[in-house]
Amino acid sequence: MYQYFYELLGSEILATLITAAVPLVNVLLAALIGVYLERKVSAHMQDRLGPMRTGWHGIFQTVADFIKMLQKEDAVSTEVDKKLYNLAPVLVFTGSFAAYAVIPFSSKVIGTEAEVGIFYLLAISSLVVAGILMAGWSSNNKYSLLGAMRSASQIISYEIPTAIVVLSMVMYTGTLSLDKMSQMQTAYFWNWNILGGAEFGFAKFLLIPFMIVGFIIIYISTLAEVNRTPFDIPEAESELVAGYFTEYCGMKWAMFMLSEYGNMFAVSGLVTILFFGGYQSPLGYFGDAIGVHWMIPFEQVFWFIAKGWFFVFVQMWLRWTLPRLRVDQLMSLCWKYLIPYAFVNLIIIGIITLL
Amino acid sequence: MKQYLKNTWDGIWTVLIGMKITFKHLFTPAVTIQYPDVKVPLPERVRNRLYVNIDDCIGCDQCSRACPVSCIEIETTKAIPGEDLGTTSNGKKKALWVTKFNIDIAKCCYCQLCVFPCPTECIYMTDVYEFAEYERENLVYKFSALTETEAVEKKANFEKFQAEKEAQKAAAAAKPKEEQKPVN
Amino acid sequence: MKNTEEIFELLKKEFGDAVLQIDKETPTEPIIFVDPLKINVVGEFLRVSEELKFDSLMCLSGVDDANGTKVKDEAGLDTIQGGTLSVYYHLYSTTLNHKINLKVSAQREDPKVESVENIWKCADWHEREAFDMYGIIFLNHPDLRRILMPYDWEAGYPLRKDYKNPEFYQGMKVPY
Amino acid sequence: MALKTETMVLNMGPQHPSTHGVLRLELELEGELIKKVIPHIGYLHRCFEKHAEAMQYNQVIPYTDRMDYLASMYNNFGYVIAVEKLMGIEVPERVQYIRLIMGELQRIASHLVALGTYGLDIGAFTPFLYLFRDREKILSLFEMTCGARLLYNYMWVGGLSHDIHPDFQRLTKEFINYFKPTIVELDSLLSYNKIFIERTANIGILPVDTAINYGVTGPMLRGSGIKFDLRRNDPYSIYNRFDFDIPVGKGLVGTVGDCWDRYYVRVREMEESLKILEQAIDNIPEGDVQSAIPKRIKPPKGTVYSRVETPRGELGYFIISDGSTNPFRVKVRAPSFVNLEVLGELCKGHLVADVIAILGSVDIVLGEVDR
Repeated sequence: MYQYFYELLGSEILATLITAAVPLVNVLLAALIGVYLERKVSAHMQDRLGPMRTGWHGIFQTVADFIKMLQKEDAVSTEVDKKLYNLAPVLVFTGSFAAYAVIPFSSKVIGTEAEVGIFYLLAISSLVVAGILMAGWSSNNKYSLLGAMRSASQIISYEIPTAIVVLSMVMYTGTLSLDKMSQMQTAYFWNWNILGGAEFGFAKFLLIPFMIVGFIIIYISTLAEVNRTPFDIPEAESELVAGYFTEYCGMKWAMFMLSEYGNMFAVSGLVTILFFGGYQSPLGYFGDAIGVHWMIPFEQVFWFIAKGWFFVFVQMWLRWTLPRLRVDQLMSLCWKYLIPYAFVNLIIIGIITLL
Repeated sequence: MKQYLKNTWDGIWTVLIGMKITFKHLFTPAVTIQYPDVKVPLPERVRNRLYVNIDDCIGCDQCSRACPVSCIEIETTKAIPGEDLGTTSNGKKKALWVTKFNIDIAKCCYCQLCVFPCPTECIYMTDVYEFAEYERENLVYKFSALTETEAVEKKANFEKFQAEKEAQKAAAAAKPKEEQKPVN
Repeated sequence: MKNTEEIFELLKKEFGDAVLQIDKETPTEPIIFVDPLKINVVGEFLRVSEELKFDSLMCLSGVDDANGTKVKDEAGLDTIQGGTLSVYYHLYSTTLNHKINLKVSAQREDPKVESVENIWKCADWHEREAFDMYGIIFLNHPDLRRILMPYDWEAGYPLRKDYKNPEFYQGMKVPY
Repeated sequence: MALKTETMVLNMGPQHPSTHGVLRLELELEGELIKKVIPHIGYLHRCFEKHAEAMQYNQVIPYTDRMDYLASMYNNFGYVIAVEKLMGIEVPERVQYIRLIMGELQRIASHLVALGTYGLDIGAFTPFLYLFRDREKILSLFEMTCGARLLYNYMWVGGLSHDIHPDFQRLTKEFINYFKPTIVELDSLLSYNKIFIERTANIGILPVDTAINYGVTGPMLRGSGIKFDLRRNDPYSIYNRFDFDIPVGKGLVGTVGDCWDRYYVRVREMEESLKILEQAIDNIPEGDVQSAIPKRIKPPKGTVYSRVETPRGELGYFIISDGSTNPFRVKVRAPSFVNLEVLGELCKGHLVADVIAILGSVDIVLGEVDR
């Protein structure tokens, strides 16, 4: 994308800025739509209506909220560690924003076509832990501290099954680039990794069950990484009030929220890329059929967003169905269930790939 | 190991059952309503704001005594003979000026105990439930039909009458024999 | 299953003077009067005795009998002097399905009653409440603090009949 | 050299999302492990007992509403039974039936809140709203009968404030039919959910003898596996005419007397209440509901301790009458007050998150704890 804008505008600075703006717009849009969707999905699941007054079916509710957040007084308690306290939301938001840089929305819309995209994604999303710990510690509140400690241990633990599943997929596809991974699952939905990948043969059918297991593992563990129910113990409302961001208000609080909803879409995108063909259409491209090739990237954006939001919807669906795990059960789920299954899965996929 | 696999399976299966239920509810109509625009029809016995039909009130003070939180404040003055206060709608003759009938609705606990003893059924609960105010004083409802000056006037009237009567009585007591004479 | 009179006979035989008398005249419920400083011994017996087995303390209530003489204090308000403060115990046996009521009375000026907390755990908070509301001291209670009123309430014991509302609490005017 | 460690004191409440009101718990923690729980109550103390001494007998009834505000009908019920016992009033059959029906409806409504908020404490938001939706239907029935949704002042000494509405029986039957499937739905959405079981089974185990010694009653006691229900063991009103089971904790998914058992006893109790309702609703005899109301409530000198089984346990009223129109002393043995006492015992050695689960399973109403 940088190359394209560079050739178009002839200026490195402009091209860089525009390329950087695209992920920012994406993360902000993801958060805006995510919050609205969460409200509506939860409301309808609970036989309620949800926001109805700001615009048609409350469609501008998040915008109104955002304006309210901007206007709020930035109240800081006197006992907080000011430097860390102010830095924490920025750091958390940076983590989720930076993750969007490598997510390919289509073969053309991608912040940077990094060769080690998936590696970068895993690494940068760990930045969130530092932010959360800072927030919890600097708030000088016992609930925040407990929340932050829980969060740190949770995110670090759940990175392991995520990484193992990603490893197995990297092993299978042979690339670290998210864009290439998407391209490998091109054309139709039976070429998606969840259905054994593009290569047709005996191995494809053998792989399907293990791919499904891998998908479930990575879906659960990414769910835990973004602190969603049933793994929302860092901010467990009924236990820790609001966890690590108890003491935050106004825009700083909104930044935590933005990054949470941004992250939700980011991890859904990751799952989509790994198992559901990324931006590839499941039914072939309309542009191909009628011979208008410039339409294809737009179709790809549509498919990627559709798939991404579908998985975000499932996250919400889970959230409004399930109770919350306890902190030790969360750990035992990770270490006793997900990691062994992931390892077994890794080995089997490895063997099948070798065959 | 068997337990281990069973746990895994239970975990996934019960989650799926739960998801099925919530998914079903995604398409059932909502039970909430858009409150100020849509309102639930209230049943006839509903207990909300108190209302006093002061034309029917005979000032018997029974509601005030029944109230467990003392939110009703009634002051009355006897009418002097010759003043006609009219009758209530069920034919009781009124004999008292109700100079003050205040209900502090902020204190009211909506127990309806004041409604039952009323002999003329003039105090009752209505179906008005939106009566928020910015000032607490505005929640003291003054039902008396008399203005304050009128109330003072009535009180003065009665006191004057009382005084006159006392004077008469005193006069009568002073010279009882002369009083009796014309009778004999 | 035993009625109150039988239990009274039994207790009288066991404890003699500690069990004072039985009041059968009061409507609805006969009451056994017990010495306030022996109530823990009587309670222990009631709980462990094979034929009684009162394993459950339903209710423990402090009562101001207000049977003293009323004296006007300097502010012109009534204060009660003399008389007694009482504690009622309502016991129930879940296995034998019978009940009794016990009553102990202590002097108003020095209300001391033995605690039954170590017999029925349930008495813990009930006794704290009686202390809080009436100022009855339960001897050997492990944690006799106020429970419903603030810990720093200094205006006395609210449920006593001669309780006077304080004007100020921590510098705030009380009837707002 | 040994590492110096110290315990952390965490103040949970009085403003906390899941202390069900203004309860304050002083938790002494070692990491997240509970060393000691000290409950501090009294933040909602409204001097019920002092008030009652200044009121006439019938004026106390609105105050009883405000103690256990989730089961106001039953608080009325207990109080009027106590005063009637003191005065020796026989109430008409019709009144008995209506009181029983209202009481059982109230039991369902109260359990719905208890179960819903319990789900909320554990983190499941959705069942809470489903259950509140159903509770609203019961409250509408009450509203139709006496005009209030929460604080009814419905049962009076010797009678009722209103007769039932002509549509009441039909609507109640409709509700019974509507409500049965929702219990099944609740079971599959929450009760048997793996995560819910993990969170509640084997947590906060209350053995029977501890429970009795602590005076614990109601679903908590039955959750510990003992069949004890005042409706059966010490029958009042006309409960002995009806056929119903007393559900007890069996330790289906954990140990007998854990949080899940207490939760599940409540679920089953709703079914039993429906059973009683079905038997009673069609058999309400004709009559006047206000014929036995005395003109002046002036009980003879004496004392009475009367207890009823509210949704939370044994609600006892100890009334001393000195022969005047005001009670001399009203002591309330509130079930939540006694049940809460055992919290310290239950929480030992569990995690912070379990305190929430245990507290929820105790099902306290602070209005009643503090009175």
